[in-house]
Amino acid sequence: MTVITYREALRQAIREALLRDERTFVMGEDVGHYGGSYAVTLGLLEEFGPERIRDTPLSESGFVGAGIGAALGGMRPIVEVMTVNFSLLALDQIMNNAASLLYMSGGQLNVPLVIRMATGAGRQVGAQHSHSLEGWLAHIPGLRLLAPATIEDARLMLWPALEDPDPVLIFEHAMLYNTEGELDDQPTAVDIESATVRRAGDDVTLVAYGGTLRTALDAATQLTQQGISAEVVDLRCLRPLDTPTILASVARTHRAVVVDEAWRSGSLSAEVAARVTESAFYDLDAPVARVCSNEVPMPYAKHLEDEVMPQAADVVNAVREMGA
Amino acid sequence: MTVITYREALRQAIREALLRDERTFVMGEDVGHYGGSYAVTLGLLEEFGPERIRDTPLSESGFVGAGIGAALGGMRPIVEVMTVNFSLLALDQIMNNAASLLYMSGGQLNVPLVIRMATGAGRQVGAQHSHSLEGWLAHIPGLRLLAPATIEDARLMLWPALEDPDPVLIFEHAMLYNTEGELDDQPTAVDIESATVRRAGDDVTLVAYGGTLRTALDAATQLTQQGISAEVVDLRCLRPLDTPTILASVARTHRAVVVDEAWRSGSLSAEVAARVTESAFYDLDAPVARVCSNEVPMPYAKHLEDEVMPQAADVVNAVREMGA
Amino acid sequence: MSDRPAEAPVGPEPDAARHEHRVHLLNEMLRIRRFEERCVELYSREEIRGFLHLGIGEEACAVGVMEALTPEDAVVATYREHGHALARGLSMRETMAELQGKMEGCSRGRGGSMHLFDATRRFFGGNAIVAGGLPLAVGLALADHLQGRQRVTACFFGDGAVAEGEFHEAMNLAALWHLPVLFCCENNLYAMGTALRYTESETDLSLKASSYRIPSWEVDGMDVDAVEETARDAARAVREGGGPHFVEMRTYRFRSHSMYDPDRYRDKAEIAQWREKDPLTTLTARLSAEGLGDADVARLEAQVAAEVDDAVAFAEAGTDEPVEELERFVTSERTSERTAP
Amino acid sequence: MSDRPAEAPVGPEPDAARHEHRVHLLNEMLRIRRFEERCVELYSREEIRGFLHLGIGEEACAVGVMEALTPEDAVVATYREHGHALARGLSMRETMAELQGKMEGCSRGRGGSMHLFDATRRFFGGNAIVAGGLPLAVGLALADHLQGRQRVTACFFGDGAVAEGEFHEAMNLAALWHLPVLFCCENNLYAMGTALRYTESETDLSLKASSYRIPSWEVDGMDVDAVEETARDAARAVREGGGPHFVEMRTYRFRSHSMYDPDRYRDKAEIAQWREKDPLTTLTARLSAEGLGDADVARLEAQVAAEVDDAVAFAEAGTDEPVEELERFVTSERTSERTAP
Ligand SMILES: Cc1ncc(C[n+]2csc(CCOP(=O)(O)OP(=O)(O)O)c2C)c(N)n1
Ligand SMILES: Cc1ncc(C[n+]2csc(CCOP(=O)(O)OP(=O)(O)O)c2C)c(N)n1
Ligand SMILES: [Mg+2]
Ligand SMILES: [Mg+2]
Repeated sequence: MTVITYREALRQAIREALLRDERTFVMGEDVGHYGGSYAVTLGLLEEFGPERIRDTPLSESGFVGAGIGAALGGMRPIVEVMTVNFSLLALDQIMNNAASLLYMSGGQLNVPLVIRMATGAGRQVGAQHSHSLEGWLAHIPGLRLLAPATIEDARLMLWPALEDPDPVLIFEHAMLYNTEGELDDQPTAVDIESATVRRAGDDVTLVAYGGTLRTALDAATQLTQQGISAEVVDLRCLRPLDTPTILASVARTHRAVVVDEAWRSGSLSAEVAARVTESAFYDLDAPVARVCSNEVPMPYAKHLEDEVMPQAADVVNAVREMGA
Repeated sequence: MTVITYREALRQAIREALLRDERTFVMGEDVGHYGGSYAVTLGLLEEFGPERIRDTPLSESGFVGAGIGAALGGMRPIVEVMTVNFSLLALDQIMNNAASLLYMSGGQLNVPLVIRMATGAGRQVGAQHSHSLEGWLAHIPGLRLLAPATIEDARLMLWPALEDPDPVLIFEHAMLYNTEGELDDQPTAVDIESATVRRAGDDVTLVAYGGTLRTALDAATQLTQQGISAEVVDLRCLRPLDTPTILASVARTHRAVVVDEAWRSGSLSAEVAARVTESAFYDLDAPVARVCSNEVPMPYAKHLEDEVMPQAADVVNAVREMGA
Repeated sequence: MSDRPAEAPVGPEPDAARHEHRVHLLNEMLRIRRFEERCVELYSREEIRGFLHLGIGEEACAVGVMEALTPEDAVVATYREHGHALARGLSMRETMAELQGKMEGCSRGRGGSMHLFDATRRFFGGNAIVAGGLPLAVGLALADHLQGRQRVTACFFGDGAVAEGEFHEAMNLAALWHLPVLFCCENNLYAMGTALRYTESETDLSLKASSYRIPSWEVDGMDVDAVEETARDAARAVREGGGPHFVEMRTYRFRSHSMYDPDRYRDKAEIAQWREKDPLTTLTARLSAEGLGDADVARLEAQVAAEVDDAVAFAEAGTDEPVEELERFVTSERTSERTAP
Repeated sequence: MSDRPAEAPVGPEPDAARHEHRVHLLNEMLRIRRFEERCVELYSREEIRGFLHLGIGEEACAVGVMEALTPEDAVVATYREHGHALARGLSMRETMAELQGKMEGCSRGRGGSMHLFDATRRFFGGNAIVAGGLPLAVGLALADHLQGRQRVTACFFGDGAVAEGEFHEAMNLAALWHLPVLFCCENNLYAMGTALRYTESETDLSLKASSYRIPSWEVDGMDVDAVEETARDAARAVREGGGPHFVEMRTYRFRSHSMYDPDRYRDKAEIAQWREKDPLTTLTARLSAEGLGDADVARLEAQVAAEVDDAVAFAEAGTDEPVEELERFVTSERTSERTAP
């Protein structure tokens, strides 16, 4: 066991991929000379050179599209879109090409592309730099969306993502890069299909992903003190959603709270709530509750940002309100 | 009463706005010399000249952003993005500027902009031209989103949208342009806040909007023959959602089916289902059902496109399956 | 086969070969023309649906450029790509079946007119988003560059695409990274109903290329000989490591933008003037001067007509994809072999 | 006030006035410099948070251009815009309060460093999306054009923005419609950690402008006199109906991209070389030669220090926006008066 940061885990994963598969290369803004805006790719330019650690101009649509083309041409690109905020500029390429080419071509053209991006709020960087859009992007068929919330997932999700013949988007919550955790010295493998129970419990299911896993776990701890045993499900893969794992938990707890950093209306929390209700309506002791961000562009001031984002206390309140 | 098409209703509305408010102008691809790709603006160039009926280059992000700037500068632009498919290219401007400027500036800079676009499938134009994204875009705070589904709404929603001090997006379903209907010769006014009951009923609430209103109404007719009385609620305004109108209906019918042309996961149908369940859980005799499009990029072949899109028969089945 | 003096020795044999080659060009253009004319009929009979964009008048562009490419090269096109598909070697059968939404179509009937694909011929679409294909072409070329393959990616787009930000991003990336992209601009003076002068402050499109240090060439897009020559020169330069090149083909569509378009925005006289430059007429006249007889032309026409008839029969006999397969290929079938790039 | 010979008559009075004007320029640059230096301190004390991008070294650009504008003109800037805000007339108090997230801030504490706004001064931000402000500037200019107002919209952006598609779309729109936009490119040679040579195939940015038929000017962005003169000429041309103009200011940021940036990618020697061109030092030396004494400079410094102290005190005494008001201004308050554009 070694203690490493989420950032280091990501870097190890990228380095391993570059060593293992020569079709792999990294492309994005400031991935090379700067070392990555979150320092994830630091040192890789020196080790792998500018052909494989490729700094791009500020051209999100252009280089994401080029990543798709390179994937069509036999490469296994890892494209870094610095943050999900800038992915809006590349959304046409993501939806209309990456996600659609295989289907439109009748199965001929798969796009083995990985796009990594930072996501989420919490650093007081204001409305245009604090979006949580990964759950929203999970609307798009043809994509796989991953949200590694642990050091292990950060370390191990990349390789299966690169082995996936189809486009995979990986969302790294910006608040996680500095977090530390233990990792097996001989890391094995994770799947990129399943949700997982991060903490077992009996009275209520807290469904979280990415940046809200910590919030949900904290809430679960607080709830214990109040005699409530909460189970925490980490979605891990936002599309396709692993509904059975959620349902299995809810079948035992009869209550669910979804914790989602996105704006409430139209967030992934709505889809999770709708699915749970569709499949487990008669199991539920209370309607599925949602703890989400307030529907405002993110304000800069710290006390307001804290107010907007889901906090453990909000989750605890939601659980108590539903009478668990 | 005069019978006019949806297209004519839109044209009359635009013409009226141009006559009534000289700050209003129309800008978009092919709105002028071509007459609008759906012929909505046909003849307006001749009447109002190229300054007010302004053909743009293919630069969605550029001219949507210019619309925002013009609104900041005191104009009341009507920007036409030819179809919602191309709005992906302008999404950064829509989310990060149009929707956020007022809030980010602490209430100083409102953006009185109207953006019109065609949406939806049904014409065999394939995956890249058949998106139904309006419900998905309703995720974004700061915007008002309208889906005129009737001739009256097509005729009357534009003026209040222009009077709204904030950005309003209007989605015109491509299958509606040729539809005909009666319109008062002295059209009065509609509000752009409320959902409305298009058909009263007792046994089940069908929630629809835009292109699916017709589907829901057809389903209601078919259900009558089976002795089921369906109420049809037209959402009309997708953001902010008028939840009370939906809840009032469900409080009487105890059952709801949402009919949404978007891909099921993460569509507006999920939000409607989640809200209804949150507020009316103990009123519901069955979980809220959803009839949506299959989660595939839209295929060209007619039989497959029909299969993908929600049909009245699918709605009827959903109602029957929930035991209404 | 090159018509450049430096490489083609002068003499009777090469001339004959050259004549024969140009008859092949004529035949290719004729195939496209007659195929698309049949499409018009089928469209009015509602056997083809959706958007249908015809390249009638522009055949020399597709045919001329394709001559400069090898099977290993890649092609990226737009929604007005029937000609490019046929010239690239897709059969009329699979193309027509696609337009009729049949499973035997080159995209399984899922793509339709705007989304013709053929992985084996490295024909990467068919893209209905204006300028959406340009970044893909850059990426295909990047893959070749990274794998040390001396291939060219030819990317077709219209004058309208030049206003899109993606055009600019793609040009810069290709030039910055010195990638083997052949940018093929089919400048037909209109983007839908909007004339170039209403969409570009600088209508000399080759200047755009220069501002990225991309060598640019202009050519009469109504003259297949000229297009072929320029495309060969440009493709050779690209293939030999000269980085991206830009070819602007001045051309014209004789018909409206799509079948929906009433074509109100163009002058009748302008259309008539361009029709006089019909690339088929021009080439036929030149070949006649070299001895191609009316009977030869009639034979070509007959062959082409038979091929079109056969394609239509094939398409009409085609099958609908079973509804049960609707959700296949949203993602790859993990067990099956991956498609080779 | 213009320094062009044709307009400024020669003689002792004008010279004195000119000297005085340039002392004002020095004062403005000094205000920005000292303000931002204080920001560094406050950032390390965590009284300012989020991203903080400093323009230290680039003050001449903001100050020189603002001199060419009237209060009716509009300004659009980037996330590196403290200098632009102060030079445009926002008070240090409201700017500092904004950086500290206080309700007395120019954006109510909601914007922070990257989102300074002031509707009354027609300062339209503050935009954290690279190139995101350019289309807004085009639209503001379009509004002026449509309303027949002889105003200029000055739009600031960095060298990195030039690679974005939006830059291209905005340039083309402005030129095509002959709109009164003054494009002000602050070319500091780096976009974050990526040098211009890694982002543009053609690093002469004025050629981009030419490919849209936009007249372009280059100027030493470290020399406030030169910037002012060029900006005045360009703004005059724009105001007089000459359509958009493009000014490239060659400048340099002395500090890292943001407070997070360890600045690994620049050569120490390069930084040192540029520091020798410090716009404050240069102008101070020139003014000293004209008689500005050390005591005068000390007086300026003291005034500025007092202003900064006052601003910090104001900000620290400021209030947090009540949490109850969190959802205000997501949409407009319908009853209240609309904000004048
Ligand atoms: C991004 C985008 N915007 C708008 C459209 C609608 N549209 C389809 S073709 C076209 C004109 C394109 O003109 P050009 O690039 O010159 O190609 P041409 O049709 O002349 O071959 C337009 C506006 C689109 N398909 N994609
Ligand atoms: C669309 C977008 N992509 C990426 C970023 C991240 N980013 C912020 S500033 C910056 C560099 C911009 O450089 P330049 O335009 O030269 O301005 P400078 O910072 O040098 O003043 C980058 C990449 C962003 N804010 N917006
Ligand atoms: Mg064209
Ligand atoms: Mg820079």
